[in-house]
Amino acid sequence: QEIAKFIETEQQKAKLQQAIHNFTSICWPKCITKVNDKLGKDEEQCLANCVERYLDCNFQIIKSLEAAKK
Amino acid sequence: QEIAKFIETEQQKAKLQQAIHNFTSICWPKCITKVNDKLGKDEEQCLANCVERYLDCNFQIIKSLEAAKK
Amino acid sequence: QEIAKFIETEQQKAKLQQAIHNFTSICWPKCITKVNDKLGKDEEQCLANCVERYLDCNFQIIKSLEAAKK
Amino acid sequence: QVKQELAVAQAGELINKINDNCFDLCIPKPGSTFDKSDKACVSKCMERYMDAWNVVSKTYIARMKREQEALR
Amino acid sequence: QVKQELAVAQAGELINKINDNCFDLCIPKPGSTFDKSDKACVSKCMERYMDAWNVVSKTYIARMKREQEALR
Amino acid sequence: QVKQELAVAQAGELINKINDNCFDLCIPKPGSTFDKSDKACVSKCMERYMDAWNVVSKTYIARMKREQEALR
Repeated sequence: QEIAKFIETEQQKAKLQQAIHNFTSICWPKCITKVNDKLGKDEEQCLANCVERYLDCNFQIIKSLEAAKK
Repeated sequence: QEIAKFIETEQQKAKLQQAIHNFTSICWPKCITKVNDKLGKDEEQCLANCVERYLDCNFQIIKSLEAAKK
Repeated sequence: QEIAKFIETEQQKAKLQQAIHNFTSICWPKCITKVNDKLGKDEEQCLANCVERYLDCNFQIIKSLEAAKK
Repeated sequence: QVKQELAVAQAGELINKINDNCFDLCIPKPGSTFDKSDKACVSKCMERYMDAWNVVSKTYIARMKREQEALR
Repeated sequence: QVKQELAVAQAGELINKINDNCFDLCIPKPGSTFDKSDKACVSKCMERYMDAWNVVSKTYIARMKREQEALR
Repeated sequence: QVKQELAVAQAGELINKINDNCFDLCIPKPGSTFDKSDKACVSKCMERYMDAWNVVSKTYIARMKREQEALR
């Protein structure tokens, strides 16, 4: 039981980390075109915007597909 | 037995759908460069050509590899 | 026992082949921009350099992450 | 339940593919808002993607039938 | 051991992603040597990738919380 | 049978990789026919891909040996 719960928590963590890996892969080439000494404010903003807009897109698609099913 | 057959049919359907997902992913960026109100005749033709030519390519490669084995 | 060893060897071979498939996929578009009658000396050198530099990169990243853990 | 899981898996794949392709096409440079025109683009893009899926599906299945008949 | 295996799997994913992205950025045309400037670029790129990972993580988790609260 | 399945899996991977790479190179804009010159290009491209596979294989295996010896 303890072990089952532990494994479940670990799997959720792994899933979350996988999602973050995917977003970083998608947004990195859109926002980082050269390697600087620090992450610039604009690069940081671009990454945050990229995640937010991708999720906006995602939520809209899911809602439309669900509406279409009915 | 009933269940086994049901699962097999579902798996074949899933495989077919996966193939169509893959082709759509490959051909979409080659044929659709902007979002229009309808799928244009030229876009439709491009998608069909893309699938056909990809499969021509595929069949040629498989035949060559099989011929090389003998 | 025999079978277990056989499977293990085959799995190692499959892993090695997978690695080579991945490197060929990564390096091919960097080195081969048109199809010639033979692999040119420069294309061959480019492919070898690509594998070596990718591995240099890989080893450096692994070492840094290990150093950071301590 | 198997059926439902497969259906969910397929829908998940469709959502991911639409998302990846329409995000690139509609929001090439992600800004600080998701405005009406972005939303309209995603909505149209989604319909076009499903149109494209249908064209690909029809072409692929027709070809496979032709190839199978040629083997007989 | 499960934990360790998961941790190893995650590190493997991180290494692969850093490698793919930083190889493209630092070594667009692979030459015959891996010189000091390549090494310095990879080192910086690795740090930037982890910075980016943290920004993405923070943004994603904050958004998910907001969405969950909106559902209540 | 295990061996055969593994061999089939490997050939499948090779076919997919050749197809993806040679399709992009030989048929950048898919037209209504698959003519002689397309066919010739795919045929040559396939041979070049296998040449490239061999160069990569040789380089990778040699490097791994060098690294292993350095660890001793």
